[in-house]
Amino acid sequence: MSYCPNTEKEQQEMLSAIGVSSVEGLFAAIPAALRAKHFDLPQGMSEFETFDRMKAVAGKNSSDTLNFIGGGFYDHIIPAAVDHLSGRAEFYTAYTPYQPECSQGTLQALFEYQTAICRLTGLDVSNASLYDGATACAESAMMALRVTGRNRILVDACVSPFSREVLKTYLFNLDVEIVEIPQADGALDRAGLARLLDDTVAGVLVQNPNFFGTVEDFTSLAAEVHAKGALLIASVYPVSLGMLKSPGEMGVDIAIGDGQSLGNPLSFGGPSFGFIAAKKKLIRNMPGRIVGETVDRNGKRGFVLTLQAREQHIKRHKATSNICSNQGLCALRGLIFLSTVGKEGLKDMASLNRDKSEYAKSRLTSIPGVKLLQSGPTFNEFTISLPQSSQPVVSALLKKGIAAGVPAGEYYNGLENALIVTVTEKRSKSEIDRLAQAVQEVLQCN
Amino acid sequence: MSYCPNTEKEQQEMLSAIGVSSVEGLFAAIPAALRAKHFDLPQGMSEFETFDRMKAVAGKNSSDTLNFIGGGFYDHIIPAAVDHLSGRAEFYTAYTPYQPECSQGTLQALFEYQTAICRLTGLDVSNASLYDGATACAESAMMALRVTGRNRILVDACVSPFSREVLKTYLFNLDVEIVEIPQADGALDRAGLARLLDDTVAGVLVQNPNFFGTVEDFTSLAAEVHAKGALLIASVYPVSLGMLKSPGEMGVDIAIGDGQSLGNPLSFGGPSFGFIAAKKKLIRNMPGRIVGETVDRNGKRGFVLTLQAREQHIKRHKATSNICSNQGLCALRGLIFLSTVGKEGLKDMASLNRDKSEYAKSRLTSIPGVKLLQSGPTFNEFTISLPQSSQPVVSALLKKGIAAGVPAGEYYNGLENALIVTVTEKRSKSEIDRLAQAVQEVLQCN
Amino acid sequence: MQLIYEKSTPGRSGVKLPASDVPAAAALPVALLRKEPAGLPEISELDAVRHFTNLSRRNFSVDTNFYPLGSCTMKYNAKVLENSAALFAPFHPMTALLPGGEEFCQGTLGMLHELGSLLAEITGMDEVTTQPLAGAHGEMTGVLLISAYHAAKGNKAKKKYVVVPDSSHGTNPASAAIAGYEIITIPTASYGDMDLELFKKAMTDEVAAVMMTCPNTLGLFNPHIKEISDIAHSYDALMYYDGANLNAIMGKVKPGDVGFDVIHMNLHKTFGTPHGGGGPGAGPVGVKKELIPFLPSPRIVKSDNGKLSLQNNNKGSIGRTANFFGNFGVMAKAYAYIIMLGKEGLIQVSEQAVLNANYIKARLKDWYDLPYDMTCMHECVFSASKQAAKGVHAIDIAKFLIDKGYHPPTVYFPLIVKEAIMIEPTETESKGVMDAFIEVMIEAAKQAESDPESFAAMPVTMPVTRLDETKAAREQNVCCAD
Amino acid sequence: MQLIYEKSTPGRSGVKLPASDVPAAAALPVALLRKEPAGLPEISELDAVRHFTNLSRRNFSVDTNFYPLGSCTMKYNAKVLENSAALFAPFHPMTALLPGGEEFCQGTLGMLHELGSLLAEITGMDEVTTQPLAGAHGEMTGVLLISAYHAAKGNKAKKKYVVVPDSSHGTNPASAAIAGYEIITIPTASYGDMDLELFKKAMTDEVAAVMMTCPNTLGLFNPHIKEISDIAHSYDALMYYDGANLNAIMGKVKPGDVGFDVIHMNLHKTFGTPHGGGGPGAGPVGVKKELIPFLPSPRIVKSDNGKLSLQNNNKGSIGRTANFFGNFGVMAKAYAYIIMLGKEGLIQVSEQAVLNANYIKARLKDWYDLPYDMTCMHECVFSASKQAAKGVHAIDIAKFLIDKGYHPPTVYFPLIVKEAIMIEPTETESKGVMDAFIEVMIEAAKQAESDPESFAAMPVTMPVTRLDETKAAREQNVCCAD
Ligand SMILES: Cc1ncc(COP(=O)(O)O)c(C=O)c1O
Ligand SMILES: Cc1ncc(COP(=O)(O)O)c(C=O)c1O
Repeated sequence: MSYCPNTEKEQQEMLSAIGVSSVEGLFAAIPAALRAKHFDLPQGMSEFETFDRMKAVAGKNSSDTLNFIGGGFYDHIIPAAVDHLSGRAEFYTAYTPYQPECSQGTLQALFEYQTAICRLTGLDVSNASLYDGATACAESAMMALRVTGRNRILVDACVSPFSREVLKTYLFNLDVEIVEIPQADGALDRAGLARLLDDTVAGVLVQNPNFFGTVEDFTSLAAEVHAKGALLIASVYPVSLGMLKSPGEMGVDIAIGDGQSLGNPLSFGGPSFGFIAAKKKLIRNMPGRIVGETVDRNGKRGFVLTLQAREQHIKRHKATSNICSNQGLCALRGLIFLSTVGKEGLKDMASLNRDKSEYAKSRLTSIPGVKLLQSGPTFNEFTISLPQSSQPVVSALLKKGIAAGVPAGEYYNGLENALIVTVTEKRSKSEIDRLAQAVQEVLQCN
Repeated sequence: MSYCPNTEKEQQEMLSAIGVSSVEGLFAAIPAALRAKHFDLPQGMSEFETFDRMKAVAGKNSSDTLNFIGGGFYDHIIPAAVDHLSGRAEFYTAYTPYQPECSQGTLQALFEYQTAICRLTGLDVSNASLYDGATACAESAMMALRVTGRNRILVDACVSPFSREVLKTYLFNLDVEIVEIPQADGALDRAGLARLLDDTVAGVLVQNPNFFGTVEDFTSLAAEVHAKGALLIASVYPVSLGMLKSPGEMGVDIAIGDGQSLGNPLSFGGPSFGFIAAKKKLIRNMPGRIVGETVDRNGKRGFVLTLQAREQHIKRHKATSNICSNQGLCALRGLIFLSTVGKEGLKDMASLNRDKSEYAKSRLTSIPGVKLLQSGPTFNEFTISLPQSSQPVVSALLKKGIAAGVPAGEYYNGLENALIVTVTEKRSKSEIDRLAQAVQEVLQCN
Repeated sequence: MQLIYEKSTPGRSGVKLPASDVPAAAALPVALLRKEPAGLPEISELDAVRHFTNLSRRNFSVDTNFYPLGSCTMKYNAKVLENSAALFAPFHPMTALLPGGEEFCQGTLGMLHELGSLLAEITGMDEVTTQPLAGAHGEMTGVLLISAYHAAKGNKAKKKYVVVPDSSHGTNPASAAIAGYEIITIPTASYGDMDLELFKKAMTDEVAAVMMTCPNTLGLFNPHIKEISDIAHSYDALMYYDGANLNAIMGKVKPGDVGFDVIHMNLHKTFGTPHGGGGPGAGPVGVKKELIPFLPSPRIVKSDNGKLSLQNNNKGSIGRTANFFGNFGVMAKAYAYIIMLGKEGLIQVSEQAVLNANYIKARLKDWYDLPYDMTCMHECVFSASKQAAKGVHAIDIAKFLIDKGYHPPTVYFPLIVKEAIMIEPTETESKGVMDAFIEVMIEAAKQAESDPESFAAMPVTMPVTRLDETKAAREQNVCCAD
Repeated sequence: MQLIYEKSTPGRSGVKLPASDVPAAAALPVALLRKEPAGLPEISELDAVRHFTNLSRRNFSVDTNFYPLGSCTMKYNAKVLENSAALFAPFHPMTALLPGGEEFCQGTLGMLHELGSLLAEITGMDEVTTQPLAGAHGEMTGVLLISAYHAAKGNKAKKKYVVVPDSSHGTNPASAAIAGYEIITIPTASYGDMDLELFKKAMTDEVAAVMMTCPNTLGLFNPHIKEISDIAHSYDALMYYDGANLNAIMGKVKPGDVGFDVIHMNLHKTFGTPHGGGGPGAGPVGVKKELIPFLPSPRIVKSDNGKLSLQNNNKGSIGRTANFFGNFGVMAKAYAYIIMLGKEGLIQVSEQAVLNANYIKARLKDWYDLPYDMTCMHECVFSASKQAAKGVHAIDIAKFLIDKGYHPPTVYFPLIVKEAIMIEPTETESKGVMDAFIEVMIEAAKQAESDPESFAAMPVTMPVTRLDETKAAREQNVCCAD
């Protein structure tokens, strides 16, 4: 099935209007020598067979694993309305709203999305989405470089290792030095950072809650960073902002993060969306599309893509970013999620996450030999230290159908026994009990 | 969760506008003695818990049974577009289109549906749907009674036993005699019918293909029926009309049937829709809603509910039927199914059904002791005679995960060994082979 | 917009079918074949998608507009209900009817059985059949049950009449007629309920049943309801409850407690399932003990060990009323709705539905005539008689509302109120939405005073203006010529 | 329409959360808590549903309108693709990264691996990474790969430039800049392709890569493409192929066969996945053998026994370019698309896309200026210069089209064509749809002659008229005040 509708007769009519005798004639510009010599693809099939095949593919993944893993993607509830509304064809089969009059739906939704991100983060301006949380780290660092004209970035090692890797990839060829501050018991080593912070630093990148789940207050850090003329960038987990001090309240300059937890399914890692919000004065250095409010000829409110002079289609290599397609539909899902869960709802959801996580923490740390890694408080993710290497424990538990957590040793030398456990509102008490029981059993057997 | 949005404060404001002090005050008209003494329902829950519960309910049905059963409901493909389009909120959250200007979507779709039914059946007029195929039998019989002013209905026993039961239920209190013509080798006993056909008969009800799967030509029957001043009513299986002679071509007066096979899921028996089409002159006796074409004040084409004087909301007990809510959304699914599968597609689909069924027929009848019941041709359903009672065979096969067919003995005395087997386009050759293999094995064991 | 048939091009095709993996069968005899393929659309999948997507955009609906259509309970249809029903798509109903087949359908049979129990508790009935496919279908089923009851007592010949108030919905008498009864209609008294004295006079031993809805279609709860049912019962007439207005009274009063013997419920009204542009709905019927033997077959029964099975051989049963087990998908939604809202949630539904209706009534009664001015339940019925005096009729106000983006209330029903405007906001609408609607209703009333002529041209914002219904009825153009 | 925040009422709430089944935790220190809950909407679920449903109705889209937006390949997005992607919703990507976790993800890892192989065959490449999240992300990844290649040869310092034609998409130079290169831009010659002589002059040992798309953004296939790549290779510059226009050439010619070393594909263009109002897309990158060592990690590898695993420790890898494995859901759709259409289907896609574009070109060239009048591939670029002379600019014609129900073509791109109107019908549109569009385009041309002033007011059929972009940029009102 090619979904090509024209009949043989219509094709003939079109060819004669064009004045060529065959479709092949339209490809005459391609020299014969360059033509494809083989095109070894399978035979096509009907949509019904296709869907059966896709079910078979999905069926090869195990689908009943009990999840206590996070690491940037979180298994949260998604209100049914999110699928139904983002599934409106007018949203998902439209392109970027370059023609504003016939795209007010997308434009207003993105303006509302930007507002939600500003309000969540406590900052002034937001763009209309980036690719994901990791690339948002890179974009925010590039923003700091542009704004300050400096070329060093300090990064807390407690920032997600994936984000740090992506940051390095992006900045590899730019004349920039990335300095990592080793973690200290699952938290930022403030003294270590203070030693490195000077007026060559463009930006300092931290994460809250960090990869170990530790929650910190970066208010004083912001003052220190600003004192050196640098920007403070915080990567945040949006669901936690139902409870935690916002980047804006801490004095952070740029907040970024991954929006998957806001109404986007795990979907083996994507699509989700990255968000970025900043203080107003940084707006001209923001990457990506921004929607702005304006009026039409009758003075009626309307929305347009604005400040496009920052973007690649105008500025080409001088643009603030190369991003063109973003993750608009996922951002819309985020907005719908935040709208249906609502103001009090997000607060309650954050509490529920923390309550469940604290319960799991108390259950797990009462297993002999299991200790908490961090001394600071946590949100819905925390790190325990096992009496042995966590890797074989995790793989033994996986075979029992439990993804018990992320072994920190895969990403941090010296933390081979550490296990990062995530507990969202979707996990019931009895599932947490099952986890604790299973961890205890596996530890006893080993 | 009650989905009741008003806040405490708003409720107070509303109460004071009304002039009562509490919501309870609004129920003062209900005498205290009559108040509910208990209301023992479970505690409510969130939508997430609700959905989990529903999954658990569905999980208690076995979902991997290989289906060779029909009996009125058929396991056909449903193009993905059917769900997406009938899932447009403007279709499914609207009411009956009583206000035509803001309901042209539903009205035009129903007009197109009526057209599709007329074209499929070869008749002139269709309504906008009935409840299901069985109740459509009853409605068509009542129509024949009204039109002829007579009070006998002859029914071929090869008509679905469910339809015949519903017919009896509907007509039980109406001064009507229903006479069944016993089946003859899975087909209409024409001589038997001829003996009963006289000018007291209002209508003759037949089915094509019938419950045994036999395909017949009722053209000469129509002439005989008309000669006695009676109406011929045929219940038809719409997918078969991709291939089979239409009721209109046979001279049938009223065609009815169940539309489930047109894009509606099996869904444990419903919702589907009943359709009814008739010759033009019968239109004022049609039951249910009918959409008609007209023009607006500017001469622009538009659609309205028409001939409403037939209906209960105007005619009350003199109406042609009591039906009010029908199965509009299922009819819309039927239209979308027919539009996406299309003219040639339905023809091809019918061929595919017959090809698969003939293959199964040849496989099954080559098992020693297994014979074909009917001598006439069949479409996608046929009846075999086993060397033993079919009931234990069916239940043994069910345990092996195969619903091998419907034991005719449950509905027809003397056919205890007969098994009605259905094969749609969804069954693959290897699945059919598996059926034949399994039948052979079970027969050998018994 | 063009008809889908007008978009056809010969030879164009949509969805592709799977290729055949079996030999082609020998052709059928020509006499059995159709001459020409049916004239179905010949369009691409994209054509179909665009056509139906654009058609949908020509509807008002609950998801796009406030839709206070009286008697229809156009409440919000929660999206999780749609997802829930979809879980059951693959289950073939015949499986349950195969020998040994119930074993494979314990989930679906169990859900139907539990839904029946929940509905019985809500309505005060002893058993519920889920087979009827809509409200009217439930009515017919219910009256047939009543008839079977009388027949079993040897009273079939004697019991000839069904009594209905004149405010009743048209389906009530229509359903009773199919069930073989003649109709006695009782007028409504000035106090908004069936005239009690006339009712008493009409009652005789020949009355088989009294069909009522309570609150009635004026939105009023009849305080004499127990007296009425006692009177009916004294003549061995059974009380039938039209459950279309159940949304008003959940947890407050149960039809079974006030003397009703049979009830149908409109799951598509009270229990949050969508109306689908006219259907499908579901109309389960609840009965008191005495009527259980007559329930449609098959009945779903639960044994002591919790196993569900089908009982086909009910001796006294009125028989089957529909193909299988009713509109299962609709019932799955209603079941999910009930367990989601739960006890407190359902009580709140009725309370808020009544509060909302009374609020609109209070705010509009200075502007529109209120023929029965008492506390209403879930809906209130105004009359546009004041406006009609100026030449602006209920239908004109309806068209005014359309231009303002509101689906009109029900107009001209109940038939007993001239120029009726029947408003049912439902509990899922917020005060803000209602306030905006009230403002527009007031604007309509003012404009009816100041500029009554302006209404004739309305609506102007829709794809069509007012349509010529006479032409439609005369020409009977109900199918597009091939 | 009101903003969703303007519909808020303090205390109103939407979706209910599950009740807690664990003890409440001790509160966090105040210093860690936010002072006020974030100012999110306080609305009911119905409010949200109505708001977003009505918002959606303010968009044009492929499912509602012909959308011939050049360079964007707005083809029909088959509904089965949506259903297919939904199957993968529950799978956590971290599972695959746990010790022993790959075993539990053989379906998803296998699909990504197979998709890579299919894309490699389509483009003539040796291996594909599915990590990049959109076209531009693929470009950056691709140029970083090229840079790693040069670095591995010890040429990092020497290789300073990336060459792009002036017709290239803005992302090309922008991506190359992130990858650390300076840009050399080559003008387009009168024959519609990059000026060959100027290109030759620009080439030196310092050029790291030449980035091209072929057909280019004028819709023209460059017949000298092999010569260009030979020249580039002679300077050890690698050839980068911007796959945005791949829809024109599937099965006809493979970028890998004509000398390209690296390619990104826009799955959201060529492979039928929806654009989502701006995203998400997916931008897998294919490379020739020499570049495999530098591919992003983790790489998905298939062992001889068919087991899939992740390879994290690629020595030369440029590293991770995104969080996990790319936009998996988008790739699931593209994979389903490819296996559904198959070999013949994909060839037909390109043939029909090219046929459709040439048909529109032929029919409109008497009405609009065609700066490069040769056989085009999947899109054609007109200029509204004739009309502009009358004061009717490309943007005015765009607004005319909006009023007629058509999404306008791309205007003012490529930048090298004045008053550009870039039309890409795609293969999923039928002749009937295009004929109607052509008529409207002709009507616009005529009206530009007869009544040029009339365009200024357009569009008039939309919720808003033309918007004040200057005000938006000046006021920077990008967030609704709390
Ligand atoms: C009061 C009343 N009774 C009965 C009915 C009939 O219900 P249904 O449409 O489900 O057959 C209705 C429906 O409008 C009604 O409002
Ligand atoms: C020619 C060309 N190259 C590259 C891109 C960038 O692709 P994306 O938007 O997926 O980043 C586009 C998208 O519009 C394009 O048209």
